[in-house]
Amino acid sequence: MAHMTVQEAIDQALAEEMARDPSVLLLGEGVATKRRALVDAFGAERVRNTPLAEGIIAGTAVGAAATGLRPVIDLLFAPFLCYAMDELVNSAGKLRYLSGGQFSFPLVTMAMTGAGWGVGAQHNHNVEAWFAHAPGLKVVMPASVADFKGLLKAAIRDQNPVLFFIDIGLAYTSGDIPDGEHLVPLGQAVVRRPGEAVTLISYAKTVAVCEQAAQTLAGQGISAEVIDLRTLKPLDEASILASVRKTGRAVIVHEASRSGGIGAEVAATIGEHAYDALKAPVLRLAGPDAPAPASYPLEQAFVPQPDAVVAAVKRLLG
Amino acid sequence: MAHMTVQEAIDQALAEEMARDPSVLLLGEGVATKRRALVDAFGAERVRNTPLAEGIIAGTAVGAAATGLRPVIDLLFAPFLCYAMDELVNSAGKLRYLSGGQFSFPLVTMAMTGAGWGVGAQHNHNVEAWFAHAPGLKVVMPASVADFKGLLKAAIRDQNPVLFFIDIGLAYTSGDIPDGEHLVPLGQAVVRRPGEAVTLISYAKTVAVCEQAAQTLAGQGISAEVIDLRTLKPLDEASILASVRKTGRAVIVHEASRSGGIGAEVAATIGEHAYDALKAPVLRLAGPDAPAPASYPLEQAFVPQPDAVVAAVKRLLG
Amino acid sequence: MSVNTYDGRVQDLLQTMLLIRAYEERAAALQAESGVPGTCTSVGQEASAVGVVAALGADDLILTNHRSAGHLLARGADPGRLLAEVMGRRAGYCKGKSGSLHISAKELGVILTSTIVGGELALATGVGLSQKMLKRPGVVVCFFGDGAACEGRFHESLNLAAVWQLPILYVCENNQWQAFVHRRETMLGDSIASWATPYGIDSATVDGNDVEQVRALATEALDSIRASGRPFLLETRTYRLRGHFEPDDQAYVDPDELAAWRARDPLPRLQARLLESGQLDARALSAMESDAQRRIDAAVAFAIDSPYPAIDELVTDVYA
Amino acid sequence: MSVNTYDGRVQDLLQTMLLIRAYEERAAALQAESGVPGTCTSVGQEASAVGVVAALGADDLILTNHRSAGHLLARGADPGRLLAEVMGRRAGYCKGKSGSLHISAKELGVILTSTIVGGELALATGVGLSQKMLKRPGVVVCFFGDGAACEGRFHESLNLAAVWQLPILYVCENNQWQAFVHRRETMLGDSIASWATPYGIDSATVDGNDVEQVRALATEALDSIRASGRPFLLETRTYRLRGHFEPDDQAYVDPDELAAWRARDPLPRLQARLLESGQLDARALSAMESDAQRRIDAAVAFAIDSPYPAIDELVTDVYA
Ligand SMILES: Cc1ncc(C[n+]2csc(CCOP(=O)(O)OP(=O)(O)O)c2C)c(N)n1
Ligand SMILES: Cc1ncc(C[n+]2csc(CCOP(=O)(O)OP(=O)(O)O)c2C)c(N)n1
Ligand SMILES: [Mg+2]
Ligand SMILES: [Mg+2]
Repeated sequence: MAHMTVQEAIDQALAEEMARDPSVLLLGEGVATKRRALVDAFGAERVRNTPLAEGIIAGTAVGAAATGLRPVIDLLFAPFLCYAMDELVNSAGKLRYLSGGQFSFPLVTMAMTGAGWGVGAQHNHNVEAWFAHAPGLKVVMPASVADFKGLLKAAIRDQNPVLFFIDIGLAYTSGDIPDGEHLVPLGQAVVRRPGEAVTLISYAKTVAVCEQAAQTLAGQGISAEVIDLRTLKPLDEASILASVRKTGRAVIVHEASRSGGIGAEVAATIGEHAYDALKAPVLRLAGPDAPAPASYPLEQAFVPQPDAVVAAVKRLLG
Repeated sequence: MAHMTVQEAIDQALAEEMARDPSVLLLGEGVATKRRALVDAFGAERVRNTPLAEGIIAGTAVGAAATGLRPVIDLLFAPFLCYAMDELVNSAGKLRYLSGGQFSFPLVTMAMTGAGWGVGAQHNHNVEAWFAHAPGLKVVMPASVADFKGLLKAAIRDQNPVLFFIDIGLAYTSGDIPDGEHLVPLGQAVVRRPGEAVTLISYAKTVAVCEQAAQTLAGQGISAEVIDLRTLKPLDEASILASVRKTGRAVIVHEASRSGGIGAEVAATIGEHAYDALKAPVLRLAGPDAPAPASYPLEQAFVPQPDAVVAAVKRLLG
Repeated sequence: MSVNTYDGRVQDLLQTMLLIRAYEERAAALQAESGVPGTCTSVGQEASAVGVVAALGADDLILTNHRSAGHLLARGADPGRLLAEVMGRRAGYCKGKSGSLHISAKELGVILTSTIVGGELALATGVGLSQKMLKRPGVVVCFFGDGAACEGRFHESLNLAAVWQLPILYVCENNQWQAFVHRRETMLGDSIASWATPYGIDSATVDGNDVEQVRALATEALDSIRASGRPFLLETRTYRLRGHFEPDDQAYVDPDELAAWRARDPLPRLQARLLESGQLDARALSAMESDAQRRIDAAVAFAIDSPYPAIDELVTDVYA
Repeated sequence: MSVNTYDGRVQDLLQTMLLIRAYEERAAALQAESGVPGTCTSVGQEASAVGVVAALGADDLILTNHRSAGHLLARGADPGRLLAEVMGRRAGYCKGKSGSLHISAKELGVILTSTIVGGELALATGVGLSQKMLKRPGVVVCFFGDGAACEGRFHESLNLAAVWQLPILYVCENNQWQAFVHRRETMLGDSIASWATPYGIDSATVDGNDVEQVRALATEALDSIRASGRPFLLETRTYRLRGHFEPDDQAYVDPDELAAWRARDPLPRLQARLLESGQLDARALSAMESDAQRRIDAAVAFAIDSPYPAIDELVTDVYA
């Protein structure tokens, strides 16, 4: 076990994959400045600062992926993905299909998002659900330091375009990572805490919110299972359904706006495939349908809190 | 009553609103060529062909909306919205909030999408759910010729940015429009066919699919209610819930890909707020999580068909 | 490897141009008569396509746009598989999933037809980066229109290619139209080549309706790219003689402008020159024409005979 | 109307520059000492901001970027409300919802601070179009950085403004850095002004650290825009003397480059010139400095006293 921050875990994942596979390269505004050790280890050809132009960074990655390289691009903050939507969605996501399988697009797009820094809505917008609604893409959003490393390594090795979202609130937290080669397969949720009476389903920063709520609930004799989705597309429906079939109750928690968020897909899936097992309505706790405010207390209020999760569970059980 | 095509209904809506309000103007690649009559009526200043650059078309509209104009922009096909995501989402949708309400952004963005022309996935991608998951925006997608006119007029008068999606499969169909001022308020679904045993919820082209299915079901003694959502954001939750509380069963049908589509939000809302009334799981019939193929039979297969709706209803009732 | 490469013979250029013209006109006729899906034809632009592609080596790679049939055919695409793709048939280059608008053909080094205007510009830098980093010899040719030059990606792509010294030949096929908008409505100047200067990219403009001039300038440009490793922008001035997308009656086009450009149709021009100079006689020309028609007849027969993909193909090839 | 307009007095320019410097340094200190949210300060760029804004009339409108405090203060923004906004307080220009990165102030004609780099370029054309179509007299000033010039929106915005003849003064504050990337890593040439030429837009470059030169050129540019109705691009060559965003130790900056530009700091330069020429004496300068500090002290007190918005403000102002 090694203890490190999320940033270090990302650096380690990048370094290991770049060492393993010479076709991996890193592009972005400032990557060579901020990840100096990677430049030193792998050279300026493979760790490239770019002009400030997200569209061409992504387009370059897509073209390079089609022709033998394996780019990782850092687009900094999720709202900036808006400048690269065409390349990510219309090219990376669709061209494998439209080419009848002639080309593949192994590339990873990293971006930060979420409450915690008070940077406001043009830096903080949780848009992971958009990419789950775009064919040909995979979407990852880790909650633990070990998963940041293991999922990033798996994403880099994946043959498909992967969106890798980094919750700002977690970006400088630290935790333990298993020694040796640590890979976490895409598409597998994990049970963070087993329980019997209700399933709390979340990802990213709000996994910890659910864990806190579960702790509180345990003190009141209520056993909550906490599931960390980790990969948002493909969604691990089997794990979700298995848990809800067991508990009969589900609360989905995320920071992204409620309307059309990942929680909607999870709730709809449960409602369709675990209907018979349900003992109560499936609830969603999510951010409001509002831009993210900069003001500290408002930004805090944007994020679902443990007491709200506890209250929701009690409503289901009451 | 006047009989006309969707294109004519759009022209009429534009002409009426431009006549009514001198601040309304139309921008886009080819709008002045294709809607010549509007140029003749209102002048080249108010109906402007643009360079081929969706980002600046949208940006121009946002800046103009903030400062006294009321632009309607035609971005042609929905996938091209990807080039304008930043302006639509980060500016139009957020800047009212971020300015503390100092500025408003009354603008309408039109785009076509959907199966029917075999143009493939870079012209045909049903992305309406993205905008429902972006704060500050409204989303409209009509199914009837009369609604094309009435909703477009209401969208132009709205003080907020509205996405107005035109289902390609409907773009050249025709129908009746009430005489005189015909406005359809945003945010109101409509019951297209009343029924008792199940609610079929849809929008755009697949409303007709549901109506056909309802017809077939009626022949088999099953009474299906058909709801046309019309506005996807804000969603008319009250109408949806009232119907499902009555029927106890719901099937949601749309062409957009299943995963993370509008159907997920509708199903989740029903599952949460009409749980007690449900007699069966809420089902979704939707396009696959694949890009839209050009090949005719594959494109047809992309769209949910009446017999699949009938089969789904029978499964619920069986 | 079925990539066409060309030696010096101008007759081969004519032969290819005839094939493209025959293909495009048949595609348009099939649309009008049999409801085959419409296409963006390159009628009038054959000299630009053939002149550039004839200058390429077998290792070079191509990205292009919605008006790509000429580039594909010049590169050696089988007209039968092309038409099959247009018709959405299984034997098409992309199994019928693309249709006419996104055709790629890996075996020909055609990485992309982007129907997102600007997509070819966005991806070209990545293909150029692969060539450079993987030390592959081929230059990347990126065909795009005067309309695409108005998209921000033009700016981003050229600037990045300049800064990173990527081996890309940008070819702007300036055909004066951007769907239903005249180029003059979209820019003040008449030269897109000059837009390259601020980035530090060399450029040239050529009569895009003269295949020999195009080939000569493209050859020079490619030589300079191979020698310097730096990108180059070639603007071919040409005209879209049919509409934007079939069918299109072009009612919005100034008839005088159209007539003036018809008079400069690259095919009669080349034919006249070759007949005059004795490089071609009428019999040989007519044999070439019938050969082109025969190939297209066969292509149509092949495409029509080719089955549609099975319905389960709807969800294959989405993920690797 | 609290818009600042300036007559010819150079002392007023200095006074405003001192206010901006005092504000920025206090904002940085508050971040370091009290955990107030970090900002992108404009330290070193005061002459560019003040020189341009001093050339404006009351009707002119402003769009700017993340480094906007100088533009706002020069235009007459209340430092207290500005700081309140940075701190997310209710009395801020945007009720605390924006924070430092998206401040607009309708009463000052500041339509937008875009923290999406390029957003100011995208919206400027629309504001210009409103001015033109509604026949309002004001020119639109769009401040952006050398980094923003690399975004495709630069190309799209300038081209459209040229074609539609929009009354926009584009001001590129070329401060040599784009967050953690040096400008030289992002373009081959050194002149962004010259990037305007292909669009048919006139441009000029000015020493951005000399407020009088900036004001003179901005005045000329504005005159030409008012006379011709056409856009203009002014490049101000300057330097970001503090880091990109507080805190930033600038460890990645070449110390020689930084030292060379520190030697050209616009404040001491102007002060020395005015002292030398007798337009200012030491006592007056020190009074101006204390005045600036006093205003900032008051601003800090005001901002800190100002309450946070109520929690129900989280979901107000989303829709009109
Ligand atoms: C991003 C985008 N916007 C708009 C369109 C619609 N469209 C297709 S082709 C075309 C005109 C393209 O003009 P140009 O680049 O000059 O190529 P040409 O058709 O003249 O060969 C337009 C507007 C598109 N396909 N993609
Ligand atoms: C679209 C977008 N990409 C990236 C960023 C992150 N970012 C903020 S400021 C900045 C540098 C901007 O450089 P420049 O335009 O020169 O302005 P300066 O900061 O130098 O004043 C970057 C990369 C952003 N805010 N928006
Ligand atoms: Mg063209
Ligand atoms: Mg800069």
